[in-house]
Amino acid sequence: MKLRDNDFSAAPTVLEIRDLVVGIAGRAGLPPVLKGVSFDIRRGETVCLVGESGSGKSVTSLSTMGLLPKDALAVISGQIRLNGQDLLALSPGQMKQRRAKDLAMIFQEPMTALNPVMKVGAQITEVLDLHTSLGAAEKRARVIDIMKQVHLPDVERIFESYPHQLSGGQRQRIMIAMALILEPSLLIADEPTTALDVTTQKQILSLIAELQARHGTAVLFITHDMGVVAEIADRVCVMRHGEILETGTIRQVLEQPRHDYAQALLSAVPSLVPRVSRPDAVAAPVLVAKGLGKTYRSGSLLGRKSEVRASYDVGFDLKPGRTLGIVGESGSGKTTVARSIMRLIEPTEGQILLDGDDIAHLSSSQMKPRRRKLQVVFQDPYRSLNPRWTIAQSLTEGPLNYGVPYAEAIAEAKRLLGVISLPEDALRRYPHQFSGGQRQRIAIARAVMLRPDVLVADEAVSALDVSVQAQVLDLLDELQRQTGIAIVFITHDLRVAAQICDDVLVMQRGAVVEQGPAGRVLHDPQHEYTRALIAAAPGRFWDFAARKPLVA
Amino acid sequence: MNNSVMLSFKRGLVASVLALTAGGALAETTVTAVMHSDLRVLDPVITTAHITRDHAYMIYDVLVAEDANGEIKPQMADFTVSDDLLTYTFTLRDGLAFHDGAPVTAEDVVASLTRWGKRDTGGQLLMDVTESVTASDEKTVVWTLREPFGAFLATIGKPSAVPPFIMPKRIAETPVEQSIAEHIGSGPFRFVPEEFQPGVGVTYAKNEDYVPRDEPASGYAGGKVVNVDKVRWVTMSDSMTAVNALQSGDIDLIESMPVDLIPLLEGDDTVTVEQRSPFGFQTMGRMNFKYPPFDNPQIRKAALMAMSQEPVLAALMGDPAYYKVCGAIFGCGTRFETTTGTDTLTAAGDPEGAKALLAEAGYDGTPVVLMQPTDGPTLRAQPVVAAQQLRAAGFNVDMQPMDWQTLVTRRASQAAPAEGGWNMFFTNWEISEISNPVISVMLNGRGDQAWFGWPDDPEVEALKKEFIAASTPEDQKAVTDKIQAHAMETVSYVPLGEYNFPQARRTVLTDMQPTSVPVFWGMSKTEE
Amino acid sequence: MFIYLLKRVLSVLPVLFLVSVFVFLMLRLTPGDPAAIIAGDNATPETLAAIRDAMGLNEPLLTQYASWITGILGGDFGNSLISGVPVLDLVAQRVGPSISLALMTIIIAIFVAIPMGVIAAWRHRSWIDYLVMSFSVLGFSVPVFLVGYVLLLIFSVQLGWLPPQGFKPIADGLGPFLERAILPALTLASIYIALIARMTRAAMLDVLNEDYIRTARAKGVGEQRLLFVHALKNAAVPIVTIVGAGFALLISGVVVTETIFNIPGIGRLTVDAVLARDYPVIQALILLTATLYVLINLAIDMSYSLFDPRIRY
Amino acid sequence: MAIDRSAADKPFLLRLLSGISPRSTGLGPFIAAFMLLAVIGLTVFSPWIATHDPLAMDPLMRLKPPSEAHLLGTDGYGRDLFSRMILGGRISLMIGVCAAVVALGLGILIGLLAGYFRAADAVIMRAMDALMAMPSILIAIALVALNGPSIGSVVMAITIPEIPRVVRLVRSVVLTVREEPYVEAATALGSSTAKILFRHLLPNTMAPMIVQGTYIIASAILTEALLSFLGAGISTEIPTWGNIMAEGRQFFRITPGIILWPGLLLTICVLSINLIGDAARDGLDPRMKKREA
Repeated sequence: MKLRDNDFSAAPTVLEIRDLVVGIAGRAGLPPVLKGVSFDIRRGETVCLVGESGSGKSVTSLSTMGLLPKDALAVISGQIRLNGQDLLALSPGQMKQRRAKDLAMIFQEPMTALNPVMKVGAQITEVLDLHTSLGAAEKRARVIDIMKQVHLPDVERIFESYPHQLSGGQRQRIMIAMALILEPSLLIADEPTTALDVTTQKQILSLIAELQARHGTAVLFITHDMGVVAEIADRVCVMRHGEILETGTIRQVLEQPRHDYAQALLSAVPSLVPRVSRPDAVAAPVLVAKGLGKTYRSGSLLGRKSEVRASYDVGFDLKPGRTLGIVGESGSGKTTVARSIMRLIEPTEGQILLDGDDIAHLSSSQMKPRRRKLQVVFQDPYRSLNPRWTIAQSLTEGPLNYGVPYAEAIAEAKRLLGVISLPEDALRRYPHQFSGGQRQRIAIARAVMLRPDVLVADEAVSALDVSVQAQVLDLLDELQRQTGIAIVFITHDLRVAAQICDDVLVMQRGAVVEQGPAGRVLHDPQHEYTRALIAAAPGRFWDFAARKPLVA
Repeated sequence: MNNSVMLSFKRGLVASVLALTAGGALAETTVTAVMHSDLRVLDPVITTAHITRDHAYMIYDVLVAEDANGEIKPQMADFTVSDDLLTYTFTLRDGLAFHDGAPVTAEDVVASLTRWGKRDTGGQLLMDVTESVTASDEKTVVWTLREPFGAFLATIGKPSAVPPFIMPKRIAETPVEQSIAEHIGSGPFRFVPEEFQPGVGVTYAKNEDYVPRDEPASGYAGGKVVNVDKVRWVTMSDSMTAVNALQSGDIDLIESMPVDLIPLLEGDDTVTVEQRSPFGFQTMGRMNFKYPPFDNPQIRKAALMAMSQEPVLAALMGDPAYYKVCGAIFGCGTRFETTTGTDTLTAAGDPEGAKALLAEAGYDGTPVVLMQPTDGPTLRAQPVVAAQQLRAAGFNVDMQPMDWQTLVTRRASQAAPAEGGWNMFFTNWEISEISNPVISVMLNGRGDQAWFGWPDDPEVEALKKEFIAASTPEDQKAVTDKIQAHAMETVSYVPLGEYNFPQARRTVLTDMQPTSVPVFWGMSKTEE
Repeated sequence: MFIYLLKRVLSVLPVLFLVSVFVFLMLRLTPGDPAAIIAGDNATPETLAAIRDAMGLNEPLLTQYASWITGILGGDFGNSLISGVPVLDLVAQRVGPSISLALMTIIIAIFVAIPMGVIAAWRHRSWIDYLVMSFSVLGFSVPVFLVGYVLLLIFSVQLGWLPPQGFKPIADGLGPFLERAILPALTLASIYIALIARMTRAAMLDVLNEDYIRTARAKGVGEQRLLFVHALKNAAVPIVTIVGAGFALLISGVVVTETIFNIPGIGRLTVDAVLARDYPVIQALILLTATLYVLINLAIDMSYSLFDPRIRY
Repeated sequence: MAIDRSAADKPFLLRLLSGISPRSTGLGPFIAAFMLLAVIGLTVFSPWIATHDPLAMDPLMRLKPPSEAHLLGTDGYGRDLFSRMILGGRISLMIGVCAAVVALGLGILIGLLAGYFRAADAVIMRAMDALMAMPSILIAIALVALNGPSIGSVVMAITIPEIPRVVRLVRSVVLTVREEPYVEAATALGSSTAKILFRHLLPNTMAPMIVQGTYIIASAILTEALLSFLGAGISTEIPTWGNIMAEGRQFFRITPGIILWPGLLLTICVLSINLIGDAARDGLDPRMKKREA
């Protein structure tokens, strides 16, 4: 695979956005959300809008569709021309006629973007109802046809299905079918694969490319993921704070980014190449799992018993100063393993040896003295700190529980604030006064306040923008070097795993399919699933930080 | 659900549908009335409730009855008295039959009288001196006394609370503690069981087989001629609703018209507001003789002095046209009327005198537990006003609100006021229920066997014997004067004056009997 | 599905058992003596005791409860202590008016409230939204009886358009029925409309923020179809739920409305029974309304799958 | 993509202040607060504002129309309606606040237990279901009949049916919040159950409880009126809006003021409490859009 390299200069311009300014509705005094955005898309071309959260990329797409939330945002000035006609000049009724016919959109969450109470066939057919005067049989034929085009299996059955009966990938295919059935000249795809697992993501991306090639659709693709950009973009617009900072062909942007921000963004993308492996520690393992499993059982006297094996037969050793990555897609059981180790749930089988003692079935009072050795950092920085507590309260909660005098605890808290690069006066503030990355650093500080032996990081950087992600990973690395803490790092992101883990354990449907040193597993995967996972990682052929193709 | 219950459930459902559909459609005359209260208890012997008595007047007949002049006249039976006043012989007239078709026999009469004699206060007194009541043949009842009973006819012919109604023997043999289960009489109306809905209404149909006496109706006596096909009593919990319904023609009669609402009917010439009978009700307060402070006669006297009738009556009725300041314990306008000892009551009261008397009696501030019913419209106001008057005289009043049913229960408690007992409550009597010392239950002085309040008053018992023995009206009046003086001195109770609810009727309803018990014979309803 | 249904029905039983215990205990601890009510004003203490004995009120509580519950399981709710009429007959006489009133209320409420709520949500923060919300909050804030009296005063007394009281069954014809049922139903509906409109609006606001609404707009779906086809069905579950939860509200409204408009229904029967300490009647009524409430809510739970294919049993 | 959730994350007092601004809620809540303050002022200071002793009766002056001597006329006992109405408001408001405090206190305690301890949950919730299933107005009348129509028993009668709603609400908050990562983190940090219950979970119930509290006050005032209307209210010696109106019932067509004036004041009061509750709810907790019946 390599970067796209097509010349569209001869193709007609489909979308032409000029000096688009969008402001907060009714609040003229505030700075606009989009500050004069301009770009073009030509027939058959894919333009990626890339940027971190809050950069204005979704506002751009919604403005184009005429779907800005009415009472919140409004176009202040500029032009959006589709095939030469200014969409902003159209009446709502005329705009309604255009949608689906001339321009269509697919969204991030295939789970929520389809009406849950309508059959999917009917939802696609509705587009034809609204914009054509075909007969019922004809309509059905067209719908079946487009459903086949998006490679849905068993089309007749899916036609009669409700969205919840389909997988995430199938739903996104339905969305695409719905968007493309009338062959619009422009398709807007707003983070269409972000909520999907990598393997599904790869299929959807190639589907979009395939259909685009077949119909010559112009695609406006919105994403935060540089890997995806590398896969599909013809041209890239890098956005930040409502402005396009840099625009150019994919090769220009990836190889010679001009703007500082674009350079920083690219440098922050973790490489898929595993870092140089560290020498194995000689110490005894601090945490050992043997045959660990968790089965959820439900059902009562009358009901059918149902069993879900969330995880089974998981085993590993973790030595001080080492990082173990547990990698898998959603539903693979990796979080169940993390929660079992933490004893937030009780495993149904196997052992967890902490310093040699089995903690798998200890009561909560027996667990208490051992808890200080095991700490956790969660995924969502917005929910992992009690919003009603000051940072000082959150940081000292653990030490105070173990009888550390307050003065000592607060002194340690101050020291750690230094380590996570926050000012001392942060102690008196509340979580909402910090950004997501800062909060995640505070959560890490809270976890290490107790000087634990093991830190479990459950998708700890997944919710963060890529630049922030790098900072947090650096922090973990630094702490590990200072304190020799052992880390269990749960992630779905192979790039992150490659950068932080010494050992990797790949899970699929509750079971470990492959485990071993990170370098070996990522470089030379043995199991078919691991190989598929790596193959699906977007942009795997490109080394973003080095700005050159990866030589495998 | 088992079958029989299901069946009865279905029957009920059908009946209710029938009941609700009947009424408007058929071309028969139906008088619809809102009575003073809802009919729930159907046994006229087990209860003294006026509405049950009114119900009994519809479906039962009586042996003898009072006419418009207060004389006792034959009704079901003619009677003779022996010269020694010890033997009364009743002969049933012809044509009497129960609603189930059976003729009325002397046996039925004896059983009915016996059951009544076990419950009614006057009946109990009478039975105390009765040798025997027997049926000598199909139509003749002989009642033999051990000693003369001056008020014999007045007692068995009394119009209220409770006259001896005649029912079939098999029903009258129900133990007096149990309610009767069948409602069959020989009166001018039939009870329609399918249309009896407690809380909603009750229907009476004309008894086509009733043979009225020949003489014209007078009081409760005379020919009970029925000119309407049906009488339906409906319940309306809210007097304003009743007034609205009267004006819209949904109902024909409001038995007790709230005086405050009379202005609403002014100018409406389809409706007449009038007093049906010259006699109304006496409202009164009763103290508990067993417990301080009212075990002390001086303090009872002080309470009497503290009170004044007019504010009570005004709060109760509003319009002076419908109440009367009256100190007579036997009622104003009755034979035994006298107002001895009630000067302060009928004037503005004497709070200063009451204070002085309280000081003299050494009142120590013991709280007076005053029970206040919150639901009965004719009973709500008295305690509220009385409490204010007692407080003004220096009493420490603890007014405790409760619904009437709780009050009725609690007043039967002989416990101390602090332990669920009481010191004072208020109630109302129809004048005919207090118009002589034999029937007035407040004048029972038999201690714990007496009426609530339990005065131990041998003197009043002696005076009552004297009254029973008195043979001439003049002698009787002399005794009742003494009783009034005695009752006010010991404060047997505090008469708070008389009131008389008017009735409101649509003018299509004519020829109603001017009796204090509302009776439905004689009246006609003109077609509209 | 069948097993699930069975399970749900069985799960209702402990609740009903607890209801029966609560009701029984609450009433038996009440001071107030039905015997005194039957005996009337000048009953002697002996008479009272005799009557009480005859009615079984002197038995131990557990015995009384056991005999009551055994009776109920056999379908016998006992007789009214006051009038002697079997409780089921009393109830049967009275359910008709209450049920027709309640149904009419619900129908009025649904037809008025749902469009109100939908439009308010659609025109969120516009004058029409504020109007609907003001009405809805007002509906919660005015005592029901005040609404009843004001309607009565205007339409019956002042204008004389409608009769002021009473009830006629539908069997008498739709005209007579409506003539008497419309004011009480409107009175009752005032609070119900407020409740449903409020819930409809809230549910619709939630739904209108959903991605699939944006999808539908992106397809070019018109507003009317968007609201009533795409959004309303998705908002149905909370709306239907509130209709069921509102049943409790309806009961208290029925009690008051029946009093004002003199409708011979269950509500008045209950108040009368409570004030008269007619134990078997009160017990039966509370138990029956509680059962009805539980069953209605069960039915509503089961109906979710009609509105939302994701819910399957 | 990270979403800005700061609004839902601030401590609730801050949210209360930032959530209820004229800009975000319109003027409604401010007018409501002003009206409520006026009603509270009128009732709290009623002993100084009243023109007459609210209990002093003059049966000869009953049912008089408004005049200089009697601002709003007199009631069926000749008592001054205005004075009774404002004093009655004081009692009604007090009943409302008491009912809310008791219902919240008990409800929060039971709800915390039910939400946190799975063993207690089933039993408690079945009992609450049973209470919910019983028509509240009937329980209330029966309870007032049980204990006599004192203020205490009316408060109890109003409170008991409210408790299950509070319990359910608290329980649902607890069930949600106990899954929050910061609560799990607290477990990991070795915090005791009591600490988690009272320091982490309890504060989360405060925002919905303040909102629920306002609704309980409002509904308690209405229920008190309803109980009086049905003949199971507080004695006339202690005026409340409810019993003033109940006494005015039979005079409605003669002197409608006896019902309308207290009714109006009650409606204004309940309306403003509800509006403030709604505004607080929108400001505090955007998730809590549903109002349980």
